[in-house]
Amino acid sequence: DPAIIFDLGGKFDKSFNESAFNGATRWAEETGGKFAEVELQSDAQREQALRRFAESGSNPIVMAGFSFMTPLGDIAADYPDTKFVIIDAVVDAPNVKSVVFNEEQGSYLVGMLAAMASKTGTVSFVGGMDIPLIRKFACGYAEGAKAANPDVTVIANMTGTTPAAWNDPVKGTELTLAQKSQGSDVVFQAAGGTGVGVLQAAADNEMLGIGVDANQNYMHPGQVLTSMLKRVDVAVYDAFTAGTDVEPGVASLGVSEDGVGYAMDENNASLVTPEMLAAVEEAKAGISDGSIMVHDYMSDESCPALTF
Amino acid sequence: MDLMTLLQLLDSTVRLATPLLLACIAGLYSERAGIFDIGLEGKMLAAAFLSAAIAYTTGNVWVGLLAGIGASLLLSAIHGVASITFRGNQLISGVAINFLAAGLTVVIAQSWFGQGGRTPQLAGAARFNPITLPFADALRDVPILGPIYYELISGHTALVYIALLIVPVTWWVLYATRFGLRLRAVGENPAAVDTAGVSVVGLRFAAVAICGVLCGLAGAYLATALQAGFTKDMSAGRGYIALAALIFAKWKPWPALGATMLFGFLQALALRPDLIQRTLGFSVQTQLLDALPYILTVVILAGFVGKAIPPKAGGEPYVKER
Amino acid sequence: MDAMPKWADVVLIPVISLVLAALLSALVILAIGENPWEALKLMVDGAIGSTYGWGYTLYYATNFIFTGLAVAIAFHARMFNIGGEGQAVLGGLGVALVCLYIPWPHWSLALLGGTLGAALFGAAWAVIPAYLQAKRGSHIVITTIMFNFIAAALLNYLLVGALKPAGSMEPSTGKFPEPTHLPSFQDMFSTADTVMFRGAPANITFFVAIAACIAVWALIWRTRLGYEIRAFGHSESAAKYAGISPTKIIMISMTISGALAGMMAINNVMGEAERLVLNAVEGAGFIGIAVALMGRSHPFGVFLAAILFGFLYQGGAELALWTSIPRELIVVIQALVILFTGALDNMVRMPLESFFLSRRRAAQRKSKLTAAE
Amino acid sequence: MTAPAIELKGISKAFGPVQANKDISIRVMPGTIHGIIGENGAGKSTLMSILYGFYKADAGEIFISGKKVEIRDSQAAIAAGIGMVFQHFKLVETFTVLENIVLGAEDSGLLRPSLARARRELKALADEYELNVEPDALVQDIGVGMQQRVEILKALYRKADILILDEPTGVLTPAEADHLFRILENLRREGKTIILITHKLREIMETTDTVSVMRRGQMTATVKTSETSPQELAELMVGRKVLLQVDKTPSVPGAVILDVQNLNVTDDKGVHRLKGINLQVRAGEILGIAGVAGNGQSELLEVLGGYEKGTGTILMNGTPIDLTGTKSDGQSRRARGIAHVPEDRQREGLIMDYAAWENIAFGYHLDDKFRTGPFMNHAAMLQDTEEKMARFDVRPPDPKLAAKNFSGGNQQKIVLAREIERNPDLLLIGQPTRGVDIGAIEFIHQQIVALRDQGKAILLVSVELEEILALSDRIAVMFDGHIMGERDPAKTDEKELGMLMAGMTGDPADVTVAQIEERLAYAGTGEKV
Ligand SMILES: Nc1ncnc2c1ncn2[C@@H]1O[C@H](COP(=O)(O)OP(=O)(O)OP(=O)(O)O)[C@@H](O)[C@H]1O
Ligand SMILES: Nc1ncnc2c1ncn2[C@@H]1O[C@H](COP(=O)(O)OP(=O)(O)OP(=O)(O)O)[C@@H](O)[C@H]1O
Ligand SMILES: [Mg+2]
Ligand SMILES: [Mg+2]
Repeated sequence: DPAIIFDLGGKFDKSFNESAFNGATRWAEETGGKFAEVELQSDAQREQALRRFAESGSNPIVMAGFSFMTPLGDIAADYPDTKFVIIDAVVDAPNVKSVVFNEEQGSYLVGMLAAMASKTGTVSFVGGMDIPLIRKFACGYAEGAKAANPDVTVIANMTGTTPAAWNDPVKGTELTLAQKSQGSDVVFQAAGGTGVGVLQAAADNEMLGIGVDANQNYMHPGQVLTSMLKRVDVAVYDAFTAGTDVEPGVASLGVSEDGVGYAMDENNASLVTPEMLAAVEEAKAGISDGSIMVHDYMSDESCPALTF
Repeated sequence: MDLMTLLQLLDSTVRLATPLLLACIAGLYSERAGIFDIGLEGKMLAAAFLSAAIAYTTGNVWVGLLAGIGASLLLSAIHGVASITFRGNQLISGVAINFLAAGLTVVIAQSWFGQGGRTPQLAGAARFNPITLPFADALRDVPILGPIYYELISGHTALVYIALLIVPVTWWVLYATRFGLRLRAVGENPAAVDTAGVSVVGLRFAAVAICGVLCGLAGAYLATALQAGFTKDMSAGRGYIALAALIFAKWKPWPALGATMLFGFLQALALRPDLIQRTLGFSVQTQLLDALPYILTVVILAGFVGKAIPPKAGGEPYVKER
Repeated sequence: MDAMPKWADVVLIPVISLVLAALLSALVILAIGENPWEALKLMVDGAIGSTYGWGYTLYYATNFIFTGLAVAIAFHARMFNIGGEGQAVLGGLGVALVCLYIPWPHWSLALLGGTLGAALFGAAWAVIPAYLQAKRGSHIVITTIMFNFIAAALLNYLLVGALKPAGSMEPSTGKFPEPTHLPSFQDMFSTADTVMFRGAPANITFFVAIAACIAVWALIWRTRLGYEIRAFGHSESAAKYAGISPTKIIMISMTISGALAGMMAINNVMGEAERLVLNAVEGAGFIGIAVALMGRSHPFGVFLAAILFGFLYQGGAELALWTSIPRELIVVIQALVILFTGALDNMVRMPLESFFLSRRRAAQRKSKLTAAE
Repeated sequence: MTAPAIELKGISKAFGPVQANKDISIRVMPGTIHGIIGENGAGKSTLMSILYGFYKADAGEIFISGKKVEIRDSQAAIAAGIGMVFQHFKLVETFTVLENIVLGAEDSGLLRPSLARARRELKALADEYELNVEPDALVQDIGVGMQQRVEILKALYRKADILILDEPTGVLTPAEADHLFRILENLRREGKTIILITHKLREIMETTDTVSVMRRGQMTATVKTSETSPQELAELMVGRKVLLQVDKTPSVPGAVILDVQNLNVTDDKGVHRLKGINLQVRAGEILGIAGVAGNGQSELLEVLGGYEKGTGTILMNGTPIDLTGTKSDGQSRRARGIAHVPEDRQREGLIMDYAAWENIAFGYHLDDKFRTGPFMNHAAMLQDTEEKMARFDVRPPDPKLAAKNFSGGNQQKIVLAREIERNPDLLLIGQPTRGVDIGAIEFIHQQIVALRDQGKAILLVSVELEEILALSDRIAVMFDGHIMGERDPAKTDEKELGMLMAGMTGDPADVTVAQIEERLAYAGTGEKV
């Protein structure tokens, strides 16, 4: 049976982990299969959980989160017959499949929507922990916003520098309010649990929020402009479906693979005008065919559209 | 820095200082009565959880508030029984209470809502909403004072105003009433109170109970006013900062207001690195800003900025002796 | 005369307190709809049912022995060191610097160097509060709490800055070089055909911890310094009279305490993670309080209590892995143990005392009767 | 016949293994002063605390003015008209006198009216009973005598008809004590009933109407004061004959052992405690330091004992000792031949939780004889303890018993054994018999004199003027950090010493006792007269 390990924050974090959970559940519902799962509660458990699953015969073992990079690197060789799938990080081992997303592309799309929806000409971003991955979100977002409206001002803030930054909604709220006072009226968050506070603050203060990872439009209907989808669920679903035949190597999922995108549903239908929709769809096509190149912060740790 | 930015910063200060203020005054009652309380953190956390959970289930934030106070009072009762009735070590009891709250809130939240130790988001009447004070809109355009009134003074939740009101009330209770005299006495010399025919145990339990109520308010504020729901460990060390503020304030109500506002301001400032950069011309490490309340407290404790003398009988269980 | 025989004080009371804590924990498990008996079986099986389980149990226990001894030795000098957490954080920093920047030829030397680095840094973090207590009268409980937060901020600053390898997303140092890797139980006890303690993090540090227990015991009960520390702990005024310098005792006992807390890092940082991560300590500093209280501040008691908590930790992790009981249950149990053995000690003690007293009275009456005959 | 003001019937009380009171009955008639005496730990304080509702009796009944009352707490005792002045005052030091008096007896929820009424009534009480106090002074700023008046006023403000005083004169000067007894006399005249606990037979003989003697938790006798004698009371207390007089020959002073020149001490609060002290102690003599508590005697002992810093010169056997720095501690003093029996055995002299054998090494624990290699030599310590316990008749002679489980007198013997048996050149000894009963006093005094006769120098500090007069070969009087003068015990009297203790000079014939007393009230408070 396959197994999945959720990162700190738990499978109901309304974003990253929850998306992974949804993928696993979909697989279970469709195939009637069973899977083992565990929610990590501390860093020390990573290796322990990996080993326990490997020893109990689970295969493949999917883990959601870049923090597994080091422990997986340590143990993968000990279980050559087990396949591992790591999401959001690259581990180079013969029995590991690494799934990474081109988050900058999805962020670019929602950045365009943000700039077009903004009445003040200022949009903002709240990141969780200040790491290159999150800067990648911010950078793509800024580029997209500037593509839609070259005069737009983009404000970006990070919640903190430790994992606690993923789970500090109070700070998320305050950052959002600070951004509002600087003129922002659309805010995009890539901040895990902190993002809950961001969306709440946006809804409370006549701003538009933008969700991340999973479709978060439902959280405050009519007040969430869209969500940057990162199809962790697809990655998990695919891994579970492939089972022990998972292909080792690196898979990079972008707009063209439908790995990232933006969410439209009845909750935000009234917020996105047909013109806006047309513009992003055009950009989407452009990214897919390579006519639009979105800068990847992690490729050179720099961002042309934004200074941190 | 322009006026609006400053107001926004101060507005944020008030919001962030409110839980500190409530917890600090809570600690003040307890410690003035001679019961040290490092369990402020745990009580806040428990109250935050139960207030959010009940507010969510009933859809009524006031019921939630009562439940939060109840949770905090329960932990207060444990602290009271341990440190007053059984004359245990108050510090150890406080440590235990912090762990108890940190563990139980998650265990219960997980089995209740199954959302990883979180409550569902609160909406509408299930949370405290900002109150617009009379004439705020009308006066908004008056220069200087208008924005101050509209942005800074108006537009907070009821608990903020309650917290601010508690400061003068506490001052009055402490220095103008019989209860206050006895409370201060029992923290200085419980034997004097005992031989004067007043129950030391009763007074101390009363103080610990007041502490519980105020911590309950602080916790409920976190989960139902500042935020719209409970998240694991959401008190995030505020109980300890409140304790630090209490020392900073030398166990007095008005200075407690000042100290908590200062610490709130530091927290607000830490969220605005851009402002610091702009005003000072260089950037300050956020880690330094985060640690500043603690560093300041150590400096105060070291006696470099005036000595903080705690109530004399503080921390000692009262044992009758002739 | 003491109201109770000594064995009742050192064995019966902790055991009763523990049983009370266990009963309440069982109630909590019951309340969240799980079966406490099954949970216990799962914990026992996961923690001590295999060498693998033991490997984790003893790994955690090693951490707790160090922090427990740290709290205990401070208790003897009547200092309540809540700062074990911060001191262990700094100990980790010491280990990391020693391992990363000094080229070690062999693990044994690296262990020595790491121990020194850990002890030094841990001690340094305890010395400041100690100095403030000794010289400025600042309450050590409050200052050590503050120092925990400051340590967290400091480590955070370093791990997202100077110590982080370029390009890494995690706030952590790079991997320590190979020669600093300590032998794990797997390396030490596996034979050619049977693998023992497979993958478990327990390592040679466990024996360092045992040595630390013995050293602390000898120090406290056999040396003149120990005599002075205990004397000071019982009565500061008397210590002054005898020419025992309070400053010296506070500084020394806190230095040792901080060093012990710091030395935990050779287990978790050097022995297990082999790099320094942000929250490597994971509350072990606080668990030290529970361990010292349960162990009655005696090194042997600390050892036993640490094993118990190691069991709880590993068992709890297993519970969290295989059932829907969250790992926070361990925090609840830990809280209850601290509550009953620490704060509610008298609740258990008072009835026991009157029980032993009435038994003794009865015995006396009987012996008087027989004497009269 | 009028009903007794107080009648206790069959009161029993146990603290764990200790039976503090055993079936005690006693009657006290209204308008009388009733004394209670007894050895340490006889159960006097326990009995009174039961009467005041501080402890609950295991058995027995209490009648006030013939009516049975239940005294569950102090509130009930106060309601029954009982007031108590404890040996250790129960005052809030950071409060004013007025606030202390009002505390617990407020009229309403608001403070202001209560304070106003108390201020008025205080004035009336002060006039009536000679109980002057400054209502707005902070308690921490006034002297002990004054604090005691506040305690009495607290009781009277609560309309007490029965006043219990537990060892009220322990901390007072003779003149202050005289003033107290005048106040008590006034109270008795007003019809109040007073119970007085004391260890001082003279006070019993001079002030009480009847006296009860307690021994080992039981009431052994109640007699009319006029029909008994100090000797008889002492025997009733101890259960055997005791010598009330110290037996000693004139001293034969030898070389100067201790020479103190211009010694100054400023404490950590910045108060100047010792102001240019000069004194000498010779081999084979006892120098007694008299003075009201708080005039620098404690600081003198502490600086000599090495745990207070000072400036000036101290020569020990002709060579100076360090007054500051690392060499100024108890260890280096002991190395120089100075032994020290501290004023407070429980706070300083002993580690109460250590067993006797551990305490025997206390202060000398670094000695080579208690050491093997890096470790302590427990066997040597045990053996040493057994020997010393035998020589000093410590009971029970069990080296493994914790110090806290010995009675007060035996604890003092352990400290004395430790210090005297070191064979020091100089023995500092503070309050050697404070709170120790008559039987043990006799033994301790003999030991001190015997040490002197071996040619040792002894510096004795005591607030008991009688003790100073009985033991000293020379007396120096301290006041406000100064030595007011030295006297020969054979050629002085209490009045002259009292004058010096109050900081007055001149011919004793020129001053009245009242004048001395007025100044004495301020001695030791640091206030200027
Ligand atoms: N707090 C205590 N705990 C345990 N035992 C005690 C305690 N206090 C006294 N005792 C025991 O009770 C006995 C009587 O003590 P107490 O103080 O009454 O002696 P005492 O008759 O006053 O003797 P002394 O004249 O030497 O002071 C002691 O020998 C001691 O063993
Ligand atoms: N709270 C207590 N706990 C335990 N034992 C106590 C307590 N109070 C008194 N005792 C013991 O009860 C006995 C009687 O003590 P009590 O204080 O009544 O004696 P006392 O006659 O007042 O002595 P003293 O002259 O020393 O004041 C002593 O052995 C004492 O140790
Ligand atoms: Mg006694
Ligand atoms: Mg007494």
